[in-house]
Amino acid sequence: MKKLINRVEDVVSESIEGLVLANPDLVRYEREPFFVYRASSQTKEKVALVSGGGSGHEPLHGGYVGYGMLDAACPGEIFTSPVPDQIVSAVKKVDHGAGVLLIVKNYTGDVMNFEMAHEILEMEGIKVERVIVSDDVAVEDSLYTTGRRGVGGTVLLEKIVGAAAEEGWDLERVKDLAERVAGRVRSMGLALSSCTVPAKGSPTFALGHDEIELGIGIHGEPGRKRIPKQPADTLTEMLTQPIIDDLALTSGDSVIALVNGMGGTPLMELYIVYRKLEQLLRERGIAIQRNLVGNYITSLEMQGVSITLLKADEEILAFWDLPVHTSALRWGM
Amino acid sequence: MKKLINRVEDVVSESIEGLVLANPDLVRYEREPFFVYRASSQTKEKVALVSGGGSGHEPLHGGYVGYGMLDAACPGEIFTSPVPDQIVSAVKKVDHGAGVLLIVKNYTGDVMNFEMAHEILEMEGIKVERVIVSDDVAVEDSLYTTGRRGVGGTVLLEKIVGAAAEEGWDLERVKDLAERVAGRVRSMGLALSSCTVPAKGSPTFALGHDEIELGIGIHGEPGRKRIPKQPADTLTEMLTQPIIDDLALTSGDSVIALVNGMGGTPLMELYIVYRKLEQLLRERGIAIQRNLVGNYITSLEMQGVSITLLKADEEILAFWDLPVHTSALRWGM
Amino acid sequence: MIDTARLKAWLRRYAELIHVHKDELTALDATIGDADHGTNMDRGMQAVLHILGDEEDANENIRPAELLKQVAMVLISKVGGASGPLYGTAFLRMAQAVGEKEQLNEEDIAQMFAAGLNGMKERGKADLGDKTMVDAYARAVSALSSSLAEGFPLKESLAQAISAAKEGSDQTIPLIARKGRASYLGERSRGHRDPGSLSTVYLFEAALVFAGEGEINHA
Amino acid sequence: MIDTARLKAWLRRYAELIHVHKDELTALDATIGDADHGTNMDRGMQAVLHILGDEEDANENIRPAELLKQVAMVLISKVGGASGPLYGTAFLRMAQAVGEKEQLNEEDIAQMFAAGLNGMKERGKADLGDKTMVDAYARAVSALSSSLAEGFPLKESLAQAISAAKEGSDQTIPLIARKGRASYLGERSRGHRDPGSLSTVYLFEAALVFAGEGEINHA
Ligand SMILES: Nc1ncnc2c1ncn2[C@@H]1O[C@H](COP(=O)(O)OP(=O)(O)O)[C@@H](O)[C@H]1O
Ligand SMILES: Nc1ncnc2c1ncn2[C@@H]1O[C@H](COP(=O)(O)OP(=O)(O)O)[C@@H](O)[C@H]1O
Ligand SMILES: [Mg+2]
Ligand SMILES: [Mg+2]
Ligand SMILES: [Mg+2]
Ligand SMILES: [Mg+2]
Repeated sequence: MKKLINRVEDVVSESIEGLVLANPDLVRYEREPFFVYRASSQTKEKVALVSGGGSGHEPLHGGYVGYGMLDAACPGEIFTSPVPDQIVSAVKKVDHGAGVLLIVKNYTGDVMNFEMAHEILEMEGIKVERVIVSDDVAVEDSLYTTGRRGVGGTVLLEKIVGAAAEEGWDLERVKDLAERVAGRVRSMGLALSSCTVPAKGSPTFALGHDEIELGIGIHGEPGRKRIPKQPADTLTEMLTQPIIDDLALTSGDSVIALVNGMGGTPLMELYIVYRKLEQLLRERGIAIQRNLVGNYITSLEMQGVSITLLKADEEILAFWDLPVHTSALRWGM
Repeated sequence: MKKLINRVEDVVSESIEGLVLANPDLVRYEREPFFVYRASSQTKEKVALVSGGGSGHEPLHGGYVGYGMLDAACPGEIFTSPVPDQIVSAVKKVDHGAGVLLIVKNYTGDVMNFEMAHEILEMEGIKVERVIVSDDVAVEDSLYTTGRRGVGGTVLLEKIVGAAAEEGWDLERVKDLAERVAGRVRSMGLALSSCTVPAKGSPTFALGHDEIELGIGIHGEPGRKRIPKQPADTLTEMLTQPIIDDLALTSGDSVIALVNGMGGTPLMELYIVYRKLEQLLRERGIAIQRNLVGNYITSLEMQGVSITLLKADEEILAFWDLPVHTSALRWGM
Repeated sequence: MIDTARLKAWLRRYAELIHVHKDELTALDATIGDADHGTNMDRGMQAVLHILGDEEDANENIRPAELLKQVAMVLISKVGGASGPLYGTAFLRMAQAVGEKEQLNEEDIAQMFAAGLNGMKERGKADLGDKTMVDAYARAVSALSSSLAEGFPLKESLAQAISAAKEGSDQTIPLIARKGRASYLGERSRGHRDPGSLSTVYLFEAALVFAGEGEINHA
Repeated sequence: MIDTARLKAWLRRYAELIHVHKDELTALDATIGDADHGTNMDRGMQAVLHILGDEEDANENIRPAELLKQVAMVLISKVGGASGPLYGTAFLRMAQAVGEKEQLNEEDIAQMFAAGLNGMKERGKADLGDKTMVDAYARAVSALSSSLAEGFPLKESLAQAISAAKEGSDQTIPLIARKGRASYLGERSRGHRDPGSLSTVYLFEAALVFAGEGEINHA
């Protein structure tokens, strides 16, 4: 394993330290328990957004703390959900009475840890709501499973709901919007290479020279199936079609599209994917109204890509366009 | 070779197509000869900035076309400088009479191709000036060599000089500022892995499991020396000290710092490097006034990092802070 | 009778087994999960060791329930992931189950483990056959109770529990996961052992110290 | 005497040699450069082939100078990198050197190559010993001129030029590069052949068609 790290135990904390040193006007952190929060204290009474999850997905979530998005983020160990202590402390830090929305990606560990935090916070009389993001169409959704994973949709949701919170929406409306967004966003990803969890020191899975993992999540977990190498256009179609089907997108629909790199994919390749995605949607009469192309929710140094589509409407687009100022997403200010 | 591409010959054009499709409000392109230029036509008479170079360094340069930075960029084949035709056509497209500054990274091929274009443009009576960026301290600078390579300093220069051009500075002043910035910026990089040029199909160099190339450029060219794997803090110091020495930075100095990923390095690791960089500079009384951490000038999917420091002053910082709106760098609007 | 000191010996032994098998657990998790189960459990149990050691004198005479609650809190605040809340909740329920008792008899131990199972199942909503730690845990609990009910001594009953846990773990291999990360793999989760089921086997293996085994390894 | 058709045969042969040795040239460039010299030259010469073929009938009777100038423009607009302007400028100067002539004699050929060298040197500012294509090109030009001056026939003189180019290319191996990308490597550029020096060897090898060799391979 070759990585730009010091001791394996310090990867998460040193990386967050770097983030905070590089963005002193934006974010601060507390050490015990560990979480990142906005540097500028909220003056107005706004609903606070708190998310978190395993580390290794940078810029998610620490990179999205700031104006118009999250109020705090709780980084767990690499690919390991944060613990209730972190969540409870973060919520208490950023709650100013208007209540807090927890944004949870649908993984058993994340769900359970946020749930325990939730129980504790409710016992202490803090108004807390929760939204679960489960947008990965690679996973079959059934009553007998844990449902779909939360992946790229999380980024879009944090932006849109963050804008609503900034506009002063109350907790109930913020939560309803979050549910609405979560219900309209779907993703699918693939990997050209595995990633290496620092504590393990070797790649999580081994891929042959000409193999691709289709339907991966964001934890280096194996996907649904392994296929031979294909041209980017073919792969893009393999990711896009299931999303279109699942969202039942039809001619006339509008979407926000995210073409997301898994950490080790060059931007050049992501644009090649975007090119085909745009073409596929255009052919079907679906308009990409807004887009993001880049590394927004990653799996360490994995090479690969995921596509996320959010079925947009006027309200969603309006919130998308409102200013945001975080270390990883910024416009309008 | 596993990459998200279609035919090797189409990598550059399809990627630029994707860029333009994803940013229709920002950029357009022409096919023959091939270049990218701002979508919004300049109304005021401003000096135009044109850069270019081999592809494979995305977001450089196409990602920096837009308000406050470049007016046009000429992408060559992967790691191959653009040809005079491209440069001549791009300059003609964006010149509005106030003249054009060519921003050239110091590589024999780039210098010669821009030189030929320059000769042609002067023959046609277009006011053209040129600045050469040669900031890589890994390369010895001597009368008997081609001098240093142009690397990360290019990004900072394009931002700062772009702001001056936007402010309406004339060609001479813009050029002087560019020279001044070029004289105050230094970089050094390292690689944990090679990159694979699509047309070659295999890695440019082979690195052992525990080896690091120190002093690499941005073309997968081998560095000055190969060293055993080291902790990130040690590596950061190895990159930083030669820059500090070369710029003769001392206590009280201010810098703009860029911690740049080579394309395959996760953000998490870049922040670990930033953390140490900040500490090293702080210990020496040098203040990082502004910073960028991310993939800004890359070598395809190479894993590695480069550090760039620009000795800043009031004027430079003021231009840095002015609004910029390109696909890869955006603030203030 | 099992007192706080004996419970500590159990936990020390468990920490040791987890530490020794850390890479094995992580490797299993790499195959159908995210390659961290060994790391997670080891981080948690090392933290547990820390409170056992540090507070050696101070809490020598705390009650079993207090010890179990402290362990629960450490696991919940150090492990993270799925296993943290699951084992944490199990220990929390164990603490509740032993109540005010200073000494636990065989029955109490069986009830303690059974209460842990309930906590784990409530937290994770998994049942037998979902290919999780519950597959090992639930079988161990049944074996322990019925063996004790049939009049076998604790040592033999624990041995039964361990075999049952191992068998439960083995039985996860052919299953398709319906809970946890492995469930995303669908058909591809078949043919691989669930990592959590193995860390549960070690939990019961360590419990042999209740029957006087294993202490020799520890100060 | 060498006419436009013969010059075309030379260029076709050169394109073929470059195409066949594309990977070799790129591999050399991977070692001390950026792994594209073969790709660059092949892209350029394929484009040259294109104008030779396409305009076969149309330009059958253009003058040598016009052909050489077209080749220069194609190389300049298709190759990029360092080699594009260098070979491009060389061909531009060759065009100037042959002037209005319809047929070139041995002397003209020698002067044509010499003019190319001057262009290359002016453009790249490299001299003998800088570990570039100039090391092969300059030696070939000297050998060609002096062999012709000594009265050897063109065929033998070209053979001399090829040997000299090869020797020049070999001699780049122990050198430290002072021009081009390889110069960034400093000491580490020693021990490796300069890729451009080899593409220049092929340029002269292809020129054997001027002495009636090699056409058999081409239509
Ligand atoms: N819902 C659940 N109920 C019971 N056990 C579960 C459940 N989900 C996961 N597990 C157990 O947790 C183990 C994984 O733990 P760990 O790897 O530490 O957490 P994570 O899956 O969050 O990375 C699985 O092997 C399985 O035994
Ligand atoms: N200044 C120069 N003068 C003459 N030849 C040069 C010079 N710089 C580079 N070269 C030649 O160019 C070759 C490299 O060409 P190529 O790989 O196509 O371009 P690039 O170096 O831009 O990638 C070198 O092997 C060398 O022979
Ligand atoms: Mg995990
Ligand atoms: Mg090149
Ligand atoms: Mg796991
Ligand atoms: Mg080259």
